[in-house]
Amino acid sequence: MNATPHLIPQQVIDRFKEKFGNGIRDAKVTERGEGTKKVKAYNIWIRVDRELFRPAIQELIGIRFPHLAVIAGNDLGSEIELLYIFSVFYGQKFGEYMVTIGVRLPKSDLTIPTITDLIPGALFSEREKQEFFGITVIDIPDGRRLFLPEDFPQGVYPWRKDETGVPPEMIKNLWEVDRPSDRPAPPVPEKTPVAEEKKDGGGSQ
Amino acid sequence: MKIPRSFNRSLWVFHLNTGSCNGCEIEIVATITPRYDPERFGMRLVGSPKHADVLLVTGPVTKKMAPRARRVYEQMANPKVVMCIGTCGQSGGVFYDSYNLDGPIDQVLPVDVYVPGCPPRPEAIIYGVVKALEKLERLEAEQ
Amino acid sequence: MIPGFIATNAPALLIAVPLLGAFLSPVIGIISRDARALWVLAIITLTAIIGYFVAFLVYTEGTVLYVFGAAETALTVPPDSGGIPIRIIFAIDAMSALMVIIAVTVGFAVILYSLSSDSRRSGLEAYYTIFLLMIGAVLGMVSTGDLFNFFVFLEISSLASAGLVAYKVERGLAVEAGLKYLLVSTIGGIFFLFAIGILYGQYNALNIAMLAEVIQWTPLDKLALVLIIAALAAKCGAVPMHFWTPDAYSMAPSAVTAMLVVASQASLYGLFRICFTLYGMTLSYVTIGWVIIILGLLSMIVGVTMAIPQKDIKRLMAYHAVSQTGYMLLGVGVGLAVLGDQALLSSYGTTAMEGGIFHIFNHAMYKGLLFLTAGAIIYQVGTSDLNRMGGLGHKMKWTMIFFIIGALAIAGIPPFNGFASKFLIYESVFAFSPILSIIAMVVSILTLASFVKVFHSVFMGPPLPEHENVKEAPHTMLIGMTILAALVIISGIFPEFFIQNLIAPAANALIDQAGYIATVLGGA
Amino acid sequence: MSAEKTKKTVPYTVPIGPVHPALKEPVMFTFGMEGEIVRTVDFAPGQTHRGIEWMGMRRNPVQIVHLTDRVCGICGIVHSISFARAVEQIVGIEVPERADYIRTILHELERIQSHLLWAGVAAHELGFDSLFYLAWRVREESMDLIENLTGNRVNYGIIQVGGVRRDISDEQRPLIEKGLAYYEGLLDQMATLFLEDSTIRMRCRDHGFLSEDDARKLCTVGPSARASGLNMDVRQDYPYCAYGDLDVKAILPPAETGGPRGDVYDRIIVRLLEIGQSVGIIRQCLDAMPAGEILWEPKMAKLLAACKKADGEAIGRVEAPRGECMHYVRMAGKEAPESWKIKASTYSNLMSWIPMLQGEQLADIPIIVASIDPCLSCTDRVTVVRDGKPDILTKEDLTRLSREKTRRLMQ
Amino acid sequence: MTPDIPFIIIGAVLVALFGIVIGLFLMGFDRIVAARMQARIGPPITQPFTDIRKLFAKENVVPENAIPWMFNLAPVLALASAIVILLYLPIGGFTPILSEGGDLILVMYLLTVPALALVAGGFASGSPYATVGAQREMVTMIAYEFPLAIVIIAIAWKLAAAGIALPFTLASIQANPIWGLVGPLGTIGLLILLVVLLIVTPAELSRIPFDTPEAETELAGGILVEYSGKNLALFSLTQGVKTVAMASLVVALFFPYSLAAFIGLAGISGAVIDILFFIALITLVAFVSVSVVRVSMARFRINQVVSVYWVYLAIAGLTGLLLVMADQIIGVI
Amino acid sequence: MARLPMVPELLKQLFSRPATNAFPSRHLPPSVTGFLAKVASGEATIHPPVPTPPKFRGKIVYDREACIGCTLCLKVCPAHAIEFIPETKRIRIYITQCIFCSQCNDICPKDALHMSPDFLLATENRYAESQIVE
Ligand code: SF4
Ligand code: SF4
Ligand code: SF4
Ligand code: SF4
Ligand code: SF4
Ligand code: SF4
Ligand code: SF4
Ligand code: SF4
Repeated sequence: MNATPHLIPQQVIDRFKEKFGNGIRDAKVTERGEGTKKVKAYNIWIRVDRELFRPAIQELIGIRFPHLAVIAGNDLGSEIELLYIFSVFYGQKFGEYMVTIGVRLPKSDLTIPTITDLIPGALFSEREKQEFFGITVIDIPDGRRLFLPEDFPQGVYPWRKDETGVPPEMIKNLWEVDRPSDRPAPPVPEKTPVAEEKKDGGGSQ
Repeated sequence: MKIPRSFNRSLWVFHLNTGSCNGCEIEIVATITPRYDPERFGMRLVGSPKHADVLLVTGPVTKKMAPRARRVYEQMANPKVVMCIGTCGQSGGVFYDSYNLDGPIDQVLPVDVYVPGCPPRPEAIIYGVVKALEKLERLEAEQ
Repeated sequence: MIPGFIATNAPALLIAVPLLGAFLSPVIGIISRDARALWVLAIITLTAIIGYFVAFLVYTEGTVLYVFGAAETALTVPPDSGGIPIRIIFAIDAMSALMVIIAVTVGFAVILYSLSSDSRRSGLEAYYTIFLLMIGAVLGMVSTGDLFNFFVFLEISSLASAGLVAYKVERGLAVEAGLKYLLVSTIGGIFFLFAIGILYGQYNALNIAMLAEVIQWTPLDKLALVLIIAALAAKCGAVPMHFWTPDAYSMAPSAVTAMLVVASQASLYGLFRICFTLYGMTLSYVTIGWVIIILGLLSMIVGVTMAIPQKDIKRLMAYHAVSQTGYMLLGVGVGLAVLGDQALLSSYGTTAMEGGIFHIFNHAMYKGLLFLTAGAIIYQVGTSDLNRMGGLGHKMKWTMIFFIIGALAIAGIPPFNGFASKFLIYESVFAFSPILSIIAMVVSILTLASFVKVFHSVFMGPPLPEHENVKEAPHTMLIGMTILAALVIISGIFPEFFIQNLIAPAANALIDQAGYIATVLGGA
Repeated sequence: MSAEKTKKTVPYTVPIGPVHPALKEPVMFTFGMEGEIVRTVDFAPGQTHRGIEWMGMRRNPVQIVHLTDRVCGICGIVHSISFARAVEQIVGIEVPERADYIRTILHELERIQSHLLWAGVAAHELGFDSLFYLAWRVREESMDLIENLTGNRVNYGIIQVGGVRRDISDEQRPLIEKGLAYYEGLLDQMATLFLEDSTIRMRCRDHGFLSEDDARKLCTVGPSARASGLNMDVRQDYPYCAYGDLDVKAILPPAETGGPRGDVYDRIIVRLLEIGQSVGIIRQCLDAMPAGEILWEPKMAKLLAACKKADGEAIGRVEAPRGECMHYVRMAGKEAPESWKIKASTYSNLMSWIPMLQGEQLADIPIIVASIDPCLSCTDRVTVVRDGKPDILTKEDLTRLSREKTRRLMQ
Repeated sequence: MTPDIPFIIIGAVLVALFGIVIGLFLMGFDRIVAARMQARIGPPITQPFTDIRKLFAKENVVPENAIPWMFNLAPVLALASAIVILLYLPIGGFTPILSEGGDLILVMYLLTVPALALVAGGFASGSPYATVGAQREMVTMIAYEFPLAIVIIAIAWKLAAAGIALPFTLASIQANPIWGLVGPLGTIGLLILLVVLLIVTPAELSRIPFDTPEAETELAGGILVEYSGKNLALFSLTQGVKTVAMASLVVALFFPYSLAAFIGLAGISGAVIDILFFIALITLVAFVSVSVVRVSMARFRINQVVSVYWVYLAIAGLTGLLLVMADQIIGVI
Repeated sequence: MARLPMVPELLKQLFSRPATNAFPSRHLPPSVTGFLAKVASGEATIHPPVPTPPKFRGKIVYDREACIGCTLCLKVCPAHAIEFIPETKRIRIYITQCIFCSQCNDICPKDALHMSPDFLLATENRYAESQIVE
């Protein structure tokens, strides 16, 4: 598994570009330093063509077996973008990068192959994407719901921004329940500057 | 059902999480630890609703948990008391507009005492018990 | 006149009534099934009354002797002799009387029970005939004072038992079990006959008392004893010759199984009788005592460990029967082992024997009861597979209560009778060797565990849909069970009464070889 | 003796509420049992799903910070830090250095509190209530400290986008010192009580085994992963807050305790050692803490305005007591974020239950379940499956992959 | 000596009261001591009494799948049988009410009866937890019965070997304190046996670390999950009475001493002193083998319970037995 | 050999003072109502709870007079606990809705909102007077 020595972030991107050429739609490195020394942490963002999705992940595994943090997603209107967020090179002091591999799926064809054969731990995230975005993960070993109740309405996907999102009738405003609506407004005293003294409040005990 | 005199002094507690953030659970557990020790008042956490006199409910009642909360309540032998611990169980708290909630708890179970706080301190929970005892004593005096 | 006749000839009638009943029952059966049922019931009732009467005589007046063909008694040809003129001497001492009581009691309960349990079967003519034959043979075994007669009755009971085991002919397994049983019996019989031959060749006598008087403890005698022990231990199902029991017990109809238990005990009786009365002080009692103790320990341990994993309710009970036989062997074996030391004998030997003998009685009661409950369950559910039962407690309340009584008794839980006898064993054999008591106690608790498991899988749990139509067992079955259950409880709560009046005399009868010889020979 | 009995048990579902150190979210487990041995494992989380991300997409960042506090009451701060850091990166906020240090201090206090909490729960699951009481009594010290620093024991509410809401004053420093000294004095004792107790060792050693390879493949994080020998710890691997300035090394079960074996016992070791490590980190922070502002923008209205203008995406990531916690946020010029994905640490660890539990005994389920320190430890209800009843077994939740793997493990 | 029936009845009622009150007292004591050891204040000592009163006043729910008559009968049987045990035990130096039967083996087997009632109740409640709990209770019972048998037999053997008649009756044991009969080797053996018995006690009483049948974390109350109200109260009373019985057994076997005789008091005051002394002794036993043990270790897994008893304690017990026997033989030589 | 390091620790604790803070009283008084009445009349005292730290966030207090009705607090309140009363241009806070985050305190331009140390808030009615601050 330790096939490849430690690379710098740009080298990771280069490797992808080299291998997939124009299939890489967009690739960038962002960095952030905090604390007094501002030691940099790097995030690599790679967006690939849909066909290159599995090869890209295999390529990443070829670099170093990554840790899959989660699969995030964005509803971009006509497309849904899935972001497979990994980290590689952990175990080395400040040597780890986040690698986010993004892929866009048109809403007309929301399918994506599973990666559980490569990374079994992806199962949860894939199940979650199925129920929250209405994506179909092909060959998923277990396609049941994960978080949503069994009687959750079919065809409602909470994270979609379109008409398949959560309809307003499903929202229960708990704060409204039993709240008295006819409570008289307390009198407002005339503006007097005396109020200053109450400033620190003070509890009863 | 008549409330026996000994009831107040031997409250056995069953705790039910209906979707809380765990904050209140921790404080409930903290309440039973040595620093607060409600066993002084004869209170005990028990593992089966059948044994319990008091149901402590936390959380804003997710759709999955609502029927279960009712079931647990039904399993408890009479007389019984329900205490709602934490803001989100009383009114939704931060979760006031979610799509997966059936709460607040008093929509599902008859609540006797509310303990506001997010989460309430252990002593606030104990004070809730004091309130519950007051209510019980009042009911006893009435019967 | 009639009562007088019965009184004088009671021992003969004890055998004659069931045998006569046996042969006539097919004839009566031609009239109607009910008539036959009544007939069988009448016969067994009569037998029971006679049995109790004989026992009463023995306990009040001492050993009863009855010589067939002797001048003072009527010269009836013994119906079992098949015309061969053998002079038969019945010598019924307290030990025999106890066995008679056991046999008639269980026999009565079992016949009552089987009136409905087996009423659904065909071929009942033969069934009751063989059944009564078996009871008669068992009574003969325990009453006779003659080795050859013992052998003859043993064979009759074996054949009858084999027939009954194989009774459910529609089940191939049952036939196999019957054959197995027959094989064991035949080999046992040959051994036994061989031993008789040896003894007869040497001493020219077959009467036990006579033999006892003259026996020497020659190598040939030793061989004879070994053969007899082997034969009878096999017949009573002691480890390592126990392998036939599970098959036979589980395949036979339950009522028969209960009776088989008694038949096995009759063999056990024979074993004790021969060890104590025939050989008595001549044999090297310590060695033979230990042999019997070890047979007992093996039976206890192997029986219970084999029982625990069983999935068939009757096989399981059969293994427990093996294990319980171990207790009897243990108790009596310890008595035998200290036979020569009067001090030890009186400090614990006798108690141990009383325990063993009491256990024979108790075992017949509770084991009989257990097999009857098992029969009732199988009768209602149609399977003996534990895994396919469950939730019957909702429907078969009384059967369950009887089962609980039997199970607690076999596990030796107070206040049931199994405890009373085991108690005597624990409290005596420990002085012989503490480890024996400990093992006996542990086996007991394992027995308990095993029965709790059965209890759970049969009666507990939610009612199963496939047993929706299950009902409580029919009344006659329940009455049969009630009789045994009542005895289990009574003898458990008032063990003193039983020990003083039945068991202790029996134990003393076994120990008192000289007395036996004197009575028999003096009376003959 | 019980094999066929359990088989006979009709599948019931009995809710046993999160009675106790439950403190956790209910999960529904379904175990296929063979006697007392677990053969198959199925579990369904989500009993308490409240749709937090969805609600967040309707609120502004200042409100969301308080929502993130309540993603979970156990790690009250890691979600807020993760979320705040993500937003800060999108908006381009430079967090004051002092705020980074305060965040770090609270982050580590939380770890102390959380690990002690876990230790107590684990002890409770083992039926060792005295130890549970002891751990929680000791924990109260950190709770007091946290309450003193933040104003609440559980939901700290101290993080704000752009910094922290409360400074650590000079009067508070001695309190922190005192707390640290208290823990330093206790650590050895805690280690003895947990690690040298024969009954604990008996129950934990070589149970709930998770191999390093399984840990990697199932995306396990945090102490659970480290106990299996995976050298990963965000604080060591990926600098954030003040950790870039500090000396932090991932703690693996040391060789003298038998090296990483990946069992429950190792998970105890890792967590206990991490308490000590946290004490050390807080000390480093107190020493190195720079003076200065604690908020990038104290006026909330201005902050909200800045957020509203921002457009972009970022990841905020921290090492929570249970492992990596990560938030992905995308803002698109609106008040509320466009997308928000929370990855809590337990989310990554749940799947490791499957290999851990298979082949173990019924009695070990609670401690193994608790050993990953889930926020849903309580076996909310256990369904005992009648063995061989296919309709339940085919529905089982196990992935084909993990099943195969476990079979391999069990051979 | 045949005590007349009224005497037996009055005695039995007194003993039952004693057992229940002292049992509840011991439970309260245990809870306080455990609380103090865990640095808590703990409940008032009267707490168990209050709990019982409350439970009696509460509703009694019979679950759907239960076999009602058995479900309701089991607790009564359990308590009754537990009280019966007490009738056979010497309390405070008095001969047991049913003294002619006052026999160790009988007591040992009687001790299983409340447990069996509990098992039956567990099965009868028809819940899977209760069922698993009941099975475990059985396994536990098998486990501890072995060492218990060893201890009892060892002591009886010693008495018998010392030429004391009726070695199993508690009266003889009471009259001949066992420590006085042995030499140094035997003392070591007896100490081992005492420890074995003290470790058997928590299992007999289903307390941690042998509380697998009730394991709260695994089985949510195990056997007792479905019980409520009066039935639950009866089971807790049983638990209390059993505690008294087990502690009395330990005291009777190993500390059959009378303080009154020692300080030369007789009559009523002597009896009072003896009873108090006896209560002090059983409290001490309960403290050591229940309270201290239960707070200081983790629960065992059920297979560990079996191995602990059948292997470690059995070996220990047999060693004790051998030592006692060796001591006797050396003594004779 | 079995090691039980907990035993000495427990015995030590047995003989030291319990760590329990006896709020509100060591054991239950015979009558809670009576006890509270006595406390009110000064005959008995409540054992105080563990003290709250200075920055503790308890029940909110509102200075109606200082408020200008700018509704900024509504905007940041994460729990929808604040209600605007249009007639008087003031606000109303529901305590059983408030999560005690003090975010409104931070934003209020007039410093009209504060967190008190009062945290013993249990109630039988969540819209009781004590649970509404206005
Ligand atoms: S009230 Fe607050 S702390 Fe308690 S569960 Fe609800 S959100 Fe969590
Ligand atoms: S297993 Fe869960 S419900 Fe049971 S005691 Fe433990 S935390 Fe509580
Ligand atoms: S984090 Fe995921 S599972 Fe948890 S509440 Fe939010 S949406 Fe639901
Ligand atoms: S897993 Fe953790 S973060 Fe997710 S809902 Fe449960 S408690 Fe909250
Ligand atoms: S306008 Fe005034 S009140 Fe509003 S944010 Fe600016 S300074 Fe604060
Ligand atoms: S992993 Fe658990 S404890 Fe941590 S933040 Fe999530 S819910 Fe809380
Ligand atoms: S404290 Fe927080 S929750 Fe309460 S009213 Fe203010 S902003 Fe709203
Ligand atoms: S922010 Fe302050 S001034 Fe504005 S409405 Fe709220 S309380 Fe009043």
